[in-house]
Amino acid sequence: MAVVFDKTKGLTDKPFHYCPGCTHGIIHRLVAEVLEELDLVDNAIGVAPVGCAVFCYDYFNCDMHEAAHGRAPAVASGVKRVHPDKTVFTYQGDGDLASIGAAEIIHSAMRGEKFTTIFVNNAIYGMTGGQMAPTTLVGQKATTAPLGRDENHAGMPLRVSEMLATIPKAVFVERVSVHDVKHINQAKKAIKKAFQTQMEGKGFSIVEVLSTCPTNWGKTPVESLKWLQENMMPYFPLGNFRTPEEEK
Amino acid sequence: MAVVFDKTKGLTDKPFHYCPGCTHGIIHRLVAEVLEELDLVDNAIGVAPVGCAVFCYDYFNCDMHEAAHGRAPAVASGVKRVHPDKTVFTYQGDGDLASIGAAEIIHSAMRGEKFTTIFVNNAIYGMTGGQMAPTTLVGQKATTAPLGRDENHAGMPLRVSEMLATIPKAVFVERVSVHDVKHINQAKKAIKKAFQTQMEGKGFSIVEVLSTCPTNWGKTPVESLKWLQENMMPYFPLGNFRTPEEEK
Amino acid sequence: MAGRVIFDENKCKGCELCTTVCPVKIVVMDKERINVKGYHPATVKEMDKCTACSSCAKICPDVVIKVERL
Amino acid sequence: MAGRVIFDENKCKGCELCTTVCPVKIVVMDKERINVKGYHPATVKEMDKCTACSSCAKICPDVVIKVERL
Amino acid sequence: MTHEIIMAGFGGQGVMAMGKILAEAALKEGKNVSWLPSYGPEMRGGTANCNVIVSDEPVGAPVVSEATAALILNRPSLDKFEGDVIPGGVLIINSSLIDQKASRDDIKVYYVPANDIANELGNGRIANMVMLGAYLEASGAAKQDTIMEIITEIFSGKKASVIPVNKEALVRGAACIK
Amino acid sequence: MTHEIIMAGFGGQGVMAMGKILAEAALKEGKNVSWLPSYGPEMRGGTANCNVIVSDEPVGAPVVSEATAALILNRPSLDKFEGDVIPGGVLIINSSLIDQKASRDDIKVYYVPANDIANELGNGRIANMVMLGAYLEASGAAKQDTIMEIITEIFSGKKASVIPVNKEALVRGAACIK
Amino acid sequence: MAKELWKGNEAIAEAAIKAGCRYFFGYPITPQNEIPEYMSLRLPQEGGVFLQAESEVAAINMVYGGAGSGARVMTSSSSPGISLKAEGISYIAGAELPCVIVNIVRGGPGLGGIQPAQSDYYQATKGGGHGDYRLIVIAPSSVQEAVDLTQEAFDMADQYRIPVMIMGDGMIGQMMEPVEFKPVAKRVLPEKTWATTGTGGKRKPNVINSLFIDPQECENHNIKLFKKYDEITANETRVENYNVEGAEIVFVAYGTTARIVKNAINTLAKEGIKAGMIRPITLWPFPTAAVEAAADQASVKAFLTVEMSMGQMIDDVKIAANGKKPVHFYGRTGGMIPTPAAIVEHAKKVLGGAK
Amino acid sequence: MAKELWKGNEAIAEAAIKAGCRYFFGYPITPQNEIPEYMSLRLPQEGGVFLQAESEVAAINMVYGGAGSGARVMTSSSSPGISLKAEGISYIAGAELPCVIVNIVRGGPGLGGIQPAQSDYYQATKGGGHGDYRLIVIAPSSVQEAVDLTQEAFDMADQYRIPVMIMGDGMIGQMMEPVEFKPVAKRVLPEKTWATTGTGGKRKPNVINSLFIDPQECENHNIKLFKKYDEITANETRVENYNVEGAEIVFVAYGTTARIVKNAINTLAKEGIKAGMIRPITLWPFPTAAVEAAADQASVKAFLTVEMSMGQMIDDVKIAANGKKPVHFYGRTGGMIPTPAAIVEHAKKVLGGAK
Ligand SMILES: Cc1ncc(C[n+]2csc(CCOP(=O)(O)OP(=O)(O)O)c2C)c(N)n1
Ligand SMILES: Cc1ncc(C[n+]2csc(CCOP(=O)(O)OP(=O)(O)O)c2C)c(N)n1
Ligand code: SF4
Ligand code: SF4
Ligand code: SF4
Ligand code: SF4
Ligand code: SF4
Ligand code: SF4
Ligand SMILES: [Mg+2]
Ligand SMILES: [Mg+2]
Repeated sequence: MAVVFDKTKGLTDKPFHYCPGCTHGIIHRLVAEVLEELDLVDNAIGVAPVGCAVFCYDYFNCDMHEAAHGRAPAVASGVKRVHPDKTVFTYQGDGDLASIGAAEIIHSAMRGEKFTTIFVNNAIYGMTGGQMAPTTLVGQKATTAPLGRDENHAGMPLRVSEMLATIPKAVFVERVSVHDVKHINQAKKAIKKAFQTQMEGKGFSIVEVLSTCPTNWGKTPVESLKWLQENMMPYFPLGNFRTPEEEK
Repeated sequence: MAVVFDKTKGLTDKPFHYCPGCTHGIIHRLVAEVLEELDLVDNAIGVAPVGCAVFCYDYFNCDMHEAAHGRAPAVASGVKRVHPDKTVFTYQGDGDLASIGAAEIIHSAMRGEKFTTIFVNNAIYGMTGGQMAPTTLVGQKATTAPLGRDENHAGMPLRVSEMLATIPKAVFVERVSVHDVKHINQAKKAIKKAFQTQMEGKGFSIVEVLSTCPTNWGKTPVESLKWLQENMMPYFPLGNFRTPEEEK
Repeated sequence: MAGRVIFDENKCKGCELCTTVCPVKIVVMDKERINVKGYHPATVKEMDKCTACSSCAKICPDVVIKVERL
Repeated sequence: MAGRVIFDENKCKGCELCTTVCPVKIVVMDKERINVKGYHPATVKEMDKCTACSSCAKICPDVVIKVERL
Repeated sequence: MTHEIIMAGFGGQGVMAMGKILAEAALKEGKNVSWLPSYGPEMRGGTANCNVIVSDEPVGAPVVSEATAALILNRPSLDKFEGDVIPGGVLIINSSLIDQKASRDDIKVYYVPANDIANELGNGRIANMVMLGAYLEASGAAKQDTIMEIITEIFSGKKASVIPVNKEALVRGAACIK
Repeated sequence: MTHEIIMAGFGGQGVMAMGKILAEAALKEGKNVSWLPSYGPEMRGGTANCNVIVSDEPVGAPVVSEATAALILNRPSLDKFEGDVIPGGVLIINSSLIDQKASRDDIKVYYVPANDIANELGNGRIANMVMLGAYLEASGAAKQDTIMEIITEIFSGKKASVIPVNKEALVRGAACIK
Repeated sequence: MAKELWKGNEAIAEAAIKAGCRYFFGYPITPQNEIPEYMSLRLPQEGGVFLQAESEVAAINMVYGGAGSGARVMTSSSSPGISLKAEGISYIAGAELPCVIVNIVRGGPGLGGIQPAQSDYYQATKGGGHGDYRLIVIAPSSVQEAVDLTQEAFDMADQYRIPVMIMGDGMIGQMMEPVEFKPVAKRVLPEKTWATTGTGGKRKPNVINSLFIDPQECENHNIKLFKKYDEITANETRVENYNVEGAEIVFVAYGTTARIVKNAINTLAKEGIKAGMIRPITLWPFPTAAVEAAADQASVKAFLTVEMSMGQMIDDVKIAANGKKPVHFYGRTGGMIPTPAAIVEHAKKVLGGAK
Repeated sequence: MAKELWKGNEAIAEAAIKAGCRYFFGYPITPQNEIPEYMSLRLPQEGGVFLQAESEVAAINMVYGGAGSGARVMTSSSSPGISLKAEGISYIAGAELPCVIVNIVRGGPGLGGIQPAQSDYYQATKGGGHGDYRLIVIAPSSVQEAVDLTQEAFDMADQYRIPVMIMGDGMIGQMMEPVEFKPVAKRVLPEKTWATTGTGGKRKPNVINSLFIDPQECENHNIKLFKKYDEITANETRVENYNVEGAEIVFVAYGTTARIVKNAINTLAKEGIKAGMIRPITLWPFPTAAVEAAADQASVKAFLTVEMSMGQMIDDVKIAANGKKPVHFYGRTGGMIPTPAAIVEHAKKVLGGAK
């Protein structure tokens, strides 16, 4: 008898507080598994966002900081500059990273800060109850876009990976999804690559993960996976935008 | 006898406070001339930055706001939403726009705010005495990069136009220079096009203007024009990145 | 390749994601029971069909499922 | 196409940019004089050569120069 | 007379709505009222509770720390709020989901199988109305008729079909108080 | 004895450096000193000025509002600072660039053609040292020798060749005071 | 109009609309989200604009732009978000722009918690931002009062060209109470001739600005601001005195806390202890005179300041009491809410000790 | 070591390095640019890191990261930049991280001016940010004192896990004075067992955090913070008394203003008027006891607070004087600097009126 799947030691025993079916949990697990597989758990310092993942400092089994909303990249820059030999990562939502924290992520990328960002794009502000995010799709309803996002009023969703890919020192940029097992496997690969890029000292690395928010999308968890695939993926195409290999 | 060149009515009579040979003055004049030629002076509301151009509220002959450092795009958004029929513009330096105000410019672009930004990139913090800007070139000395910008420490310069061009509602994006008369003429054309784009309600428009800072570059004004051409232009290539025509 | 899955039942939130990915469709919701959290937990009815593919475990957001190969 | 340029001399900051763009090279710095700002102002020595091309005016950062066509 | 009520349960059990309906009805009857929800991340799938005050006097603090009644729809809430009821106060327990008994003997305790009754009535989501019906009967904080007026306003139009079953829920709840 | 000095001119005339050299020299002579620059956007191409205090007592306020002396290198500074000199104080005017005369008669005024002397000495940038030489002579705030020690420290190494001309500038400036 | 049940946040938003507010710039944060959410639905219906900003920093600067353009503009946030607005608020005060800022306070410091608190009193009244400036700070203690004062806040802002802050704790924002929307007393308001509306070729350019590079001008500007502040202090100080006459102990409390204190006062009365309360309605200008008068009152043995903080308003109470009577403190913080019983107990202790 | 002339800003930077500061995160702003500029050259020489942040907001959050990682970290700015750091400072205080923040104050509000001012007293001592928290605020009045106290500030920060602010006006930052770098008295400092350094598999994870979602926990945390603040008040309050004994009038002034007041006191002495001064060196904890003692002193007729502001510290003086003696105010603001002559004149007026 062999255990083929068990909870990674990269996670603590604390149960997640997320809503039923919220894919934040999957993404947590992938990050933690990668840390374990690369033998980085004891060496890692993570930075939690303000957003539904705020309590992730209780879940990742490593040293953690709880950063102010949007400022995780600045906090991570401070941490990494003090501990250049440690593995540093931020875990951030789309409100956190793409809205209030847009300057911080861009400048961390510009400076080529050697940390890894896990960017959870669920096209909504989860924690505060479903307000419009910069990534909310045109027509998608939100509590602050009650008739759906109107592109003439609020513009079109920000494609963060494409934007960051214009920055030379953002050496690893990939968008993945977790809406089915195949994509979950691919997501894990990207996350692993991102951490490896960091450890090789090559520059800034980020993985954008398309994620669900059943609660604020007003859908069941299963419907949400489908909605992600059918609505988010066309606008936020999956793929690798930057990889260190191309630098050579 | 015909007057072929005279001070535009888009400018007040107040002499500029800029250092000798600083091309901020040229850029001011171009903006003011465009306003006059498009008959927009009486209709315009400008937003001054914090930077050497802080006093431009005294120079442009129209209603003006003095914004907090980096926040001109937010101020302009507020102004334009209240006065959608007026011509609104921001005038910002590279510290102002690309560093502290990165989130504001990106989000104004994302929302497709219908104002025009004149972005003066002189690769330095002028007003505060020559500190490193996000646009400072690798190897270029600055008072906070005394040995020259080190790309392994501070990353590589941010190419703002290229970055903004990834945003759908940034419908007009062009980079120009004012280091000689030919380029000055081209710069004026781009500025005019940007204001026309605004007035046609098409979305956000920005003109990035490469500019000199003889004082903090430690060069004569004439040397500065040459340095701009030889050092800035290769890294910041001139050209149009987005134009509303391509939308159709 | 027979397998076995073990549910840490009280952590289950009844989201049903695991039920959609099982290649042999043996993961179902137990509508009879309610766990301490107040949810109907997921369960496996015909364990002998399990291939230990781990799909259910991989998609479970709450790390409820452990998979063994027998 | 004869032209004439008029300098609003006390606004001149002596930056010399205008001297670099004149196609007929008639714009020079007046090293003899100092204006109220404390700078040697730019001036034109052989006005009759001026083509009214406006180049000097266009590059002047301080809007010192007015150009007329005669 | 002042009624200070705590209502608590899982998110999704209609605790907040139940409180609002009571407050609306009491207002209609000319009382002073306040309704104060708990809020926070625990609202999503976790527990939810609200405080309602119904009084002849102007309402002082909107927070209920000494409750004249508590309506408890799930187990964790029983542990949390049982102690807040004043001696002689009313505690109504949703016995469909809570097998535990109250530990106090200085208060009036009623066990109402609210979910079972709601299921019997063919609408699992009106367990809250069963609880409310029981509470009205036990306290007289508002009249059943006024509650029905409010419900009728809320479900005007397309949803009007659910009005009768709400009425039944109130009645069945009231019947549990004896 | 307390010397409170204002030094003012265009940016680039070496006003700040002149002040620092005096302060350094006085410190070397065991005095209490402070040096306070004006700062701001006007520094770039505009006017520049600094306050130096040299005293046997601990220095109180570093701001000079009642100057024992003013060293004025350009015209706008004359207008700005003439009034700040105390009666009996010293006003030294760079007559090379300022054709205006002082308007007060309750102070000692010296006209020093600092730029002309500097140009004569073949180094237009040492007009400040000419002014300083004059001031030292007029006030005794520090010894010429100590100033030269400081200058020698500053221009050690490659730039040592400019030391003698600085000395000459001080001497020529001193000669203007009679 | 009959009274209707309104949630505090939504009532504040509707009151703003009734007061002519047509522009709202904000960023989500608990426990005030109902304000932007309500505005996002209602403002377009009124021909106005709701714009979700990318951050609180952007939001307050949008307010600067909108207010400088002559419109009635509002923003709202909660504690950490208000901190981010500090620079912008200082700019708005410096440029003398009228606007209304809502702070639905939660526990701090840092991320703190999301439950009700009053620990932003210092920040609101002493300047979260840099420099010498003031806001009018209004602290309603019921949803009805929040509605009335929000409407008036826009008039105050316009009359004095000053930012007005409505400060409530999480309870004020979240609770529902009966509300009637009443028209506010008309004020004679100055025309906004200073606003940027485009010159239309008919006037000199208007400039919205807080920069005075010449220090003498900067000082003059400050002195001008403070003349205005004196005028506001004279005209707009609001306070409720409750049972102060003959009271042995005078509570000072504001907002929801004042309601809890009222319960305590009633309990004390039943026990034969005469207690009263001074309830500042404007936190700035602070009702110094009311406290002074109570301090001079023979019956009064002591003040007891009750706050949902570690003690902030107590400074202003002490300054006003000026040593005439002792000033005590009872507080809960971090989202904890004082109970009437605990207040009663503390008051008795004070009176025991004050003898 | 002989004294050398140092510019205030550079001296502060060098003092920080001497105190073991190896990480500086900042953003340019006048009049403190020499601090980041000096650091950018010197820190790499010492194996440290200077990083120019994209903004003050980013800078203070880098400080959070660096301080949480166990390093000695500093940032510096001037008034508007400090406003932008308000949220971050509240977080740092909440998470109990040691660090040093320099504010070289300029005139406000808004963009204001760039000349010296003291109008950020409120912001520094009463919390620019939200929530109940305090910083230690140190106000040196000479470059030498700035150097000594900057060195000590890092120790204080580490001892109490608290952010320490060095507050100077533009003059302190810009002027040159003779300085000697002396070693500071060694303190027994606790080990930073709470810092994030990677668990190394040897301990439970450390979490740097200011979130306490349960209000009772949040309150407990606040109470814990305030116990610490009481301890700091007991141990670290610093004040200079100058000629207070026998004084008729006691000035209260800090920083450069105190030096100007000393000139005024000397002038008054020549005219036969006995004046003294209380100079708070720590603005928080404020030297309440010193003011109380002076208020109890028979010779003292009045206090005269002198500030480069419209009057902010005067609140703390009034609270301490507690009505025993009148508290007067003289101030200049917006970058204007009071002259000794004007202070003398005002003091005479006060004494005339105080009879
Ligand atoms: C300065 C500040 N502004 C706003 C908030 C409120 N807030 C908390 S989480 C959040 C947004 C969360 O959305 P996102 O980052 O997309 O994360 P998600 O919850 O969707 O995972 C906001 C606005 C805050 N805590 N601090
Ligand atoms: C919040 C804030 N931070 C910093 C400053 C100081 N500051 C003034 S101008 C400036 C940078 C100016 O550089 P840039 O925007 O490139 O304009 P330039 O002067 O080069 O034209 C800075 C940092 C400020 N005034 N406010
Ligand atoms: S609110 Fe949305 S993002 Fe947050 S935990 Fe729930 S489902 Fe996940
Ligand atoms: S400092 Fe540079 S950018 Fe500023 S006015 Fe001078 S030359 Fe121009
Ligand atoms: S491991 Fe695979 S086969 Fe077994 S239950 Fe899970 S999904 Fe089904
Ligand atoms: S995926 Fe996990 S939480 Fe969801 S139903 Fe299955 S076992 Fe339960
Ligand atoms: S107008 Fe043309 S030709 Fe005439 S002086 Fe100017 S540059 Fe020369
Ligand atoms: S370009 Fe203008 S300012 Fe420069 S020298 Fe010529 S005239 Fe003078
Ligand atoms: Mg999100
Ligand atoms: Mg620049």
